[in-house]
Amino acid sequence: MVIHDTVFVIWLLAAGPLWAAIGLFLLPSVNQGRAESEQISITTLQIAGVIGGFALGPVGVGLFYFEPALIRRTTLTAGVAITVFVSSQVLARIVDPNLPSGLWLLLAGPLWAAVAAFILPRQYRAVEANDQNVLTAAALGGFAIGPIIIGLMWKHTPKISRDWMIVLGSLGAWQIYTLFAIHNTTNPCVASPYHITYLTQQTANGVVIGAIYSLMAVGLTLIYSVQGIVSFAHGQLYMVGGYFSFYFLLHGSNILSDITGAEISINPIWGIPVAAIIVFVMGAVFERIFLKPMHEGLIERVSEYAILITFGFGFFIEYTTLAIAGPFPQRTDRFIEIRRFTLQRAQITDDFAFGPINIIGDRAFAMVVGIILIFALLYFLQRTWTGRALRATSQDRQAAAVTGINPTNMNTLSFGMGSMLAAMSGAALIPIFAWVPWVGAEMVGRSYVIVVLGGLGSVPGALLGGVIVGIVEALGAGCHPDPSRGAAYKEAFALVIFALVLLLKPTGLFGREQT
Amino acid sequence: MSDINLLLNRVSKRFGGNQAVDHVSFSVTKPELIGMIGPNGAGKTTLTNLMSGMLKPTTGTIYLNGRRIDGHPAYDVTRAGLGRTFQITRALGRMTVLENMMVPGLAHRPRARRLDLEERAHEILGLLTIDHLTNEYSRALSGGQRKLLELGRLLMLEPSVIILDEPFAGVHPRLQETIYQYIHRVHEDGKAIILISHDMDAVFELSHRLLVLHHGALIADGAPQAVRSDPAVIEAYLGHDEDD
Amino acid sequence: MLKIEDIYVGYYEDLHILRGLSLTAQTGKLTAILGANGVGKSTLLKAIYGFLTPHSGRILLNGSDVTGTATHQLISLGISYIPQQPGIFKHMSVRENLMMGAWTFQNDKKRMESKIEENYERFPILREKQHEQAGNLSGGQQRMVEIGRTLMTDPEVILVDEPTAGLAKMLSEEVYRMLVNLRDEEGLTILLVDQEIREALKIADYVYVLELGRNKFEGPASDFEDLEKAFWS
Amino acid sequence: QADGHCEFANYTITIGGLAPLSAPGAVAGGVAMDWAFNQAADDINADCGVQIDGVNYQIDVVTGDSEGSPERGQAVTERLIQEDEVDAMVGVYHSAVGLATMGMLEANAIPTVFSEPWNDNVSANGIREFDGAPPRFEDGIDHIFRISPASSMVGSVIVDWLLSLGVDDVVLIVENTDYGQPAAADEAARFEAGGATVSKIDVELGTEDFVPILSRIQARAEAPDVIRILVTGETSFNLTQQMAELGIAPSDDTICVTNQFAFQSDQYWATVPDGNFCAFNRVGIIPSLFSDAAVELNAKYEEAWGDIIPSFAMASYDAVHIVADAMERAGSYSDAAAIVAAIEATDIDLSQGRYYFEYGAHNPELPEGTPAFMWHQWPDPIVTVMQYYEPGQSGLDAAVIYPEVYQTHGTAYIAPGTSP
Amino acid sequence: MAILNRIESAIDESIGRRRLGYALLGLIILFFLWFPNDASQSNYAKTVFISGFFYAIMSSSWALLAGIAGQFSFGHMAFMGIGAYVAGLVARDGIVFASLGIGITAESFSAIGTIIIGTLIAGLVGLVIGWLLLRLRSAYLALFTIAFSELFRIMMLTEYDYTGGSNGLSLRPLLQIADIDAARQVEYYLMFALLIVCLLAMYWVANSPIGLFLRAMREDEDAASALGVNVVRYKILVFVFTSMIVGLAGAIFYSDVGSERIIPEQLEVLQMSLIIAYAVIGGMESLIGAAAGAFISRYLLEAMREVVISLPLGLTLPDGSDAFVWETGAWRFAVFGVVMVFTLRYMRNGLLYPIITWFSGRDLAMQETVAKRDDDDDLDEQAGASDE
Ligand SMILES: Nc1ncnc2c1ncn2[C@@H]1O[C@H](COP(=O)(O)OP(=O)(O)OP(=O)(O)O)[C@@H](O)[C@H]1O
Ligand SMILES: Nc1ncnc2c1ncn2[C@@H]1O[C@H](COP(=O)(O)OP(=O)(O)OP(=O)(O)O)[C@@H](O)[C@H]1O
Ligand SMILES: [Mg+2]
Ligand SMILES: [Mg+2]
Repeated sequence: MVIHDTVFVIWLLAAGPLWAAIGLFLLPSVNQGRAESEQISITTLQIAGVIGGFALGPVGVGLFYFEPALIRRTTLTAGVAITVFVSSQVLARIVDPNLPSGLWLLLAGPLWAAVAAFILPRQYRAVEANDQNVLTAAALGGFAIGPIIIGLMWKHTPKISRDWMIVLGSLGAWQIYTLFAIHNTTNPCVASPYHITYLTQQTANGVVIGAIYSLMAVGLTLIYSVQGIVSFAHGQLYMVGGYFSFYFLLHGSNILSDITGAEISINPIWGIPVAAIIVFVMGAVFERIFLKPMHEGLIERVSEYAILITFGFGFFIEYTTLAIAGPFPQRTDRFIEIRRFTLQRAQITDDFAFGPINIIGDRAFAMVVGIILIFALLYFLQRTWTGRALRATSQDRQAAAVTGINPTNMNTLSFGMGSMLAAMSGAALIPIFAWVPWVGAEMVGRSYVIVVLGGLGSVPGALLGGVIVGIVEALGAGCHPDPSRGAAYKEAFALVIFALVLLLKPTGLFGREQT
Repeated sequence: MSDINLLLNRVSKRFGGNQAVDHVSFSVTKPELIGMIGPNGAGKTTLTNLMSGMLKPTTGTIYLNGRRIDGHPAYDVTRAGLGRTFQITRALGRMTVLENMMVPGLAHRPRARRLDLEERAHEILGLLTIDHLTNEYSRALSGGQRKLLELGRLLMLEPSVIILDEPFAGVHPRLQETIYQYIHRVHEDGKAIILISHDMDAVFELSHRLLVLHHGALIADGAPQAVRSDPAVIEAYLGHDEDD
Repeated sequence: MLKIEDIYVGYYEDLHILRGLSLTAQTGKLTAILGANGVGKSTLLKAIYGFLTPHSGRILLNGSDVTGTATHQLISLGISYIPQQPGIFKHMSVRENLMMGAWTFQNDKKRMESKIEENYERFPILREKQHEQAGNLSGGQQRMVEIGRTLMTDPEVILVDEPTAGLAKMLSEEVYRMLVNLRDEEGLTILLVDQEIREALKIADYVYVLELGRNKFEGPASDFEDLEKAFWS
Repeated sequence: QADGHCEFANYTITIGGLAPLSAPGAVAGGVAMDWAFNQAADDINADCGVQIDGVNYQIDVVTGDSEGSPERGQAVTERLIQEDEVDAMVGVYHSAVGLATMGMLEANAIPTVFSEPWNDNVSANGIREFDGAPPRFEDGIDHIFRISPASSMVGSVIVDWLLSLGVDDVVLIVENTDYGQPAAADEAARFEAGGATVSKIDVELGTEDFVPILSRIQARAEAPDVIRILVTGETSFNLTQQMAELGIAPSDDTICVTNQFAFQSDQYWATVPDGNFCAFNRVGIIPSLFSDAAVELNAKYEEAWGDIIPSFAMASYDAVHIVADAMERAGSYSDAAAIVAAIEATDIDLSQGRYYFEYGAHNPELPEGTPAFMWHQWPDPIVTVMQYYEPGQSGLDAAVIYPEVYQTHGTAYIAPGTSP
Repeated sequence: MAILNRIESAIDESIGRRRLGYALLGLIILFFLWFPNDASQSNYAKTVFISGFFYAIMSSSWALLAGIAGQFSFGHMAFMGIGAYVAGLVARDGIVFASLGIGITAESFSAIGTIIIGTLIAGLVGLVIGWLLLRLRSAYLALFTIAFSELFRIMMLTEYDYTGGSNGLSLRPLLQIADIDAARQVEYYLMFALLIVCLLAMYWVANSPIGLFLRAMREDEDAASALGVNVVRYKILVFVFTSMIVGLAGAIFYSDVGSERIIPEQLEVLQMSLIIAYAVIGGMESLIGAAAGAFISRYLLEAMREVVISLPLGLTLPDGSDAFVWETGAWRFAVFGVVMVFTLRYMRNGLLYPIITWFSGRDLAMQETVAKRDDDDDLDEQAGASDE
């Protein structure tokens, strides 16, 4: 097995034993309070620290640190995912391909999902049990195990926890995957000797791009959490962030070259803060003029007003940019000179091979930037006074004002920061994608999916949502049974998830229940 | 008038960890005037919401005139004959007072002639002394006038059971007088009224029967005088001094 | 001393809830404001606290005009407000809630710690629950958090709106005892709006009764012995 | 304006241009075409305009914005015909617009030279919307000419080239548009006829991240021999770049063929950095054969836009000239029949080469086996395959590798890491 | 100012504002009826008007859905697309139930038949979507409908074997008139009639009890429900109704009336945003306002492609021309965005609102009540006075 040295070193730095050790000590010591309220023991925290640090490095440690509630769910999900994967592999090898799909439709599948979703909530109400989440669980369960779920939930009417959902959801995924493995034997996700590395590769693709998606979505969620509105100008702010970075680098290096006489190019990393500052100001000014009246009670139907006015703002930005920058694609230099990190292909047995796995260098860099920024934001929100004030304002404006916080400023700050995050992800991506004035459209659609999936208003939710959407898109395009259509429907996969989440659980993964 | 038969059977509502209404059972079978009291947050409004279909009970059943109505949407309950007002008034702001009256009017009797309904609306507004505001946008009304408008809208519905949630809060004494008259009049029409109020005087003066809620549970149900001296009620709500 | 002079306040341009109301809260005294639902008691406190801007009239704190001062600045002038609708930060821990009370002196860690400690002494239950999400606390405990948070800044004047609404008898007695303590031991000026007339009268020094946006009666608490007459008629 | 050396008649000949100038159309393409129309008019006017019966007429091109939408295209065409009273039409970028406007152009008898739509049906006589439907133009297409290639013509060159290299495992990455799909269908058929296996992958225009689907290609047991990109604009740049970054193509195993946008070397190198030597097809005359006219035109374009002139700008420029020339020969700017006859008889050297139309009213019988689109079709749009071999190279210096007659470096393919 | 007031009161006294308004409306309609007969107008002007009418239908029906019923849908274009695509598919393939082996061939449908089927299917999908949307409000509803319409667009684009992909799909021509001038004339009147019919239908709905219920629902869904309004039914109903209107308009417009083919790009979010912007600028709570907003905006966007400012008094520029030409093509949408934002901020009811209210006389009533309030700013007196 050949492993690029760079990969190994990077893994050591980015994850591996070092971070496992950090996780082991960091996690239990700092987050006792939160953990206590979530009823997580110190040992669990230590184990989570080690595993999270080893596998995901700072991402794992950070996530668990800020959101201890994730620990159990993550372990559960990982456990179930592995079981699901292995068992469907086994099943696929022993089951006759002609048999199951009809059988499955009889025993499980969408039909039973509908039946269960229809019957079970009624039963819960009839026996006076708490019917929260029952609809979702019933639909998932019906899909996964058909009538069995009805029997189970009918008789015991258990309280539906998130764990239930995870198990049932994974079971549903298992169904699909197994059917897939049985029927679609040429699909690289289930068939080739490399399919495990293929899946790893696609998951890695998803995680890398997903972390960048998150950065943008986090901005959206931040605005929502403080102001209760969804910004429809987010895509355009993302786009314009890229352009600010581009022009800064262009003119900046020209000026520098003129002064010094030597050919100087500025690393695009510097475009990120520049774009951030400019767009922060843009967002803040816009908020002051157009959104402030909303909070002063001068405007009826606030959320509709907000949709429309941010929408008009975006419209303006996009066409102004088009008029100024023109329709020709642009891109900046790379962040780093490494094209890609590669794990070479290695044949182990006839049936099993490893690799190749590729991660594009610039993307990995942008991902790291994105993750650092998100955690910086989380740190800002959780641990600094201004951050606390932002959170406080989002929870109760009046109470915040009573403690001496100026909620008007907090609104401006939140919109500015949200816009800034969009711009930063734009500036982080312009070295990676060809940039045109309409580049925000695709991205913003995805951000909506992410924030709704993660729960509007939740920053960790947006982080996780981004990664999930990234993975879903990657696996969707990578595993779609018709290879010719997989990529064309890439965006559609996320949209389907989106529609389902909105219908079944509008509060998303971490959303606060609406009151 | 129509037979009245409202029956609540072990009705509960939880909000997350908060048991807002806790296994409440009672029934109303005749055109009585019932007062409902209890400290802030006792669950009075929540119970109203449960009865009127705005919320779905976590457990329990509610029957109205022989039909099961718990979990039914509010418009269904309203059609079954239960009308309510809101503690925090909910006038339909960018519609005129007349339009506000016509909404329940037309919803209740879609086949009626519009002119007849308008005539009736005028009549009711006159009764409530706000007929001079007929063509005013209701968002321009004062708090008390909004209360009156809500009461007026109820009359367009001709319900058999009426729940008034704090009709006196924020209302000027003169208007209170109007509401008193309204209550008497509606009662005389043979409707049951559940009156929720913090205004003890009004409650004791008006009601024939008293329900007391505390922490979501019904801790007393009986004649006002009996309830007044109930130690549990004194402890929870009226305070010791009451009988000192 | 907090003095209100002839103020007119409303939620809409053309409709005044308070119409020419005046009152004075003497330093170190507990002044109670009573009145039926909706006469504008909370509106008065909101006006003092800058959520509403008076159309006319003045609000004087120790002789200087604070009319129209932004809410978030009042706290540094020494006025605090405990609103009728409980206002805690539900998704923050109890400790963080208390910390937010120290917003105006956020850099003085020592003072903050000692103030938090004071609050834990005052409400021992809060120490036990300091890491709990405040939203998971019972209503009464939430009220404690709120009061505690308000006291973090050592205010001179506190405006309290129905502090015991929804509290169990025992707790509400506790709250009243605490208000008395604050007045007697810490010399705070308290403006209390309350519906629990009896309790309020027991602890108040001076009482105003309002009627639809105006003064109806006023006088020392002792004048209000005859409750029925003063209030329920 | 009187430039001094020419006397102009009062009447100005108006030619309508149709190009997408706002979203959702391909604005970048439209802008270049608009420039070319006006440049052509300026150049003609500088040369004393159109001479008919010894009188000089100034020429003016009015560009209508099709927005890439057939509905808008139709409306704008109507405006050009009705309000601007154009004497002829040129342009059109999107095939859907071309298809939608044909009826109106025919009905109003406007001599038209399309310079960029590729759909086979655009100039095909007797086209049907779908099998069994009556032909859209029962009387045939009389007024519409095309100097851009039909997709089938482009496909054949690429396919012939690749087949000549012995390719037998082809991946087509195709945009979901009126350009991509027909072109892919055509190329696929040709590849299969040549014995190669083809897998086709659709992508939506505007997609940025292709890594998942590229990983899918990479996961195949055998790397494909060639990846052919039938995607336009910035989307193709993203795709090309990501392919290179993942090391899929161009590589020792896999040839990469991207589309003609790569010829725009400034844009190409800006968005596909670090030396990606994909081959690309080029429609229109190759740089080494640039006539003086082409060199001059390219210089003007570079001055205006800082990049090499794209073929559709060249074609749009030539289209105006073809019309002007036909008017001169017809001796009329308004007699549509005469102008059409004159266009059919075109024989003129312009920036892209010698223009003529083989089949038309003068030669109406298309021999058996000749596709219907050859009607009023310039048969000779030069389609070549080119390849860069140095990073940052200008499109003008890129090697022409196919067809053999045009080869500049004596090789049909420059393997990665080598230089010709 | 004084003169204006005098004129105003003269009008109030003589014919009354409302009647004047109707008279004006009549004149406008007459103008539109006469317009195609103006020989100096080209067919293109008619084409611009035809598409203006189409967008007026789109915007005004969106105003009914969002402005009056409060359902903020971004899926309006998709429903239009459903109408057009279904009509086109039926015209091409007929209706086939492969599994049952039965079917109706395409030939047995006339153009009108395909349009009716398209309209019905649009309504049917509206029914399903309306039902799904029952639980969602404001931002969530907007996001869901965006997702729906994007999914629809991507499907139309990707399943090119069935839908023609980005080449689009042509529908069966509704009018087969060979003579172009005559055809344009007929198309013009057809589209105008459709606009009038749709507006009348919507106006009728908005002023019927249903309209009252829809507005009640917009103001406060729970309160409306408590007053006996079947919010479920009316919410679905408004979706079905507006979907059918736009489905019909789409099917007709693309049956070679306004355009010869429907393409997926027409369903992009951008196009939807334009519809919304038109309605906002015209006034989203008024059907006429939104329709006029759409018509005028489209006209101006068209006119704004190039702004020519002639210099006065025969002045010439250095280059010899006598006018500034500002190529606004690229800027016009940016300007449009600015107009939209400022309209929302400073004239929330749309730029046409003041005119509409003036004619409706509503501002008179409002002035009156404000005056009344000022007179007796004392609640007691108000209550007391009306006691008698
Ligand atoms: N939608 C809701 N979500 C969560 N909690 C709620 C909700 N509605 C009410 N509650 C809680 O339920 C409890 C009962 O509230 P309710 O409004 O019924 O009291 P009430 O008796 O009407 O009080 P008041 O006299 O102040 O009107 C309170 O603790 C309140 O906070
Ligand atoms: N946010 C608001 N907008 C409009 N009107 C309001 C608002 N808040 C209160 N009001 C109105 O102002 C009047 C006075 O209300 P306020 O809350 O001051 O009464 P209160 O004396 O505190 O009553 P309570 O004892 O019930 O708390 C009432 O008529 C009420 O309807
Ligand atoms: Mg209540
Ligand atoms: Mg109050």
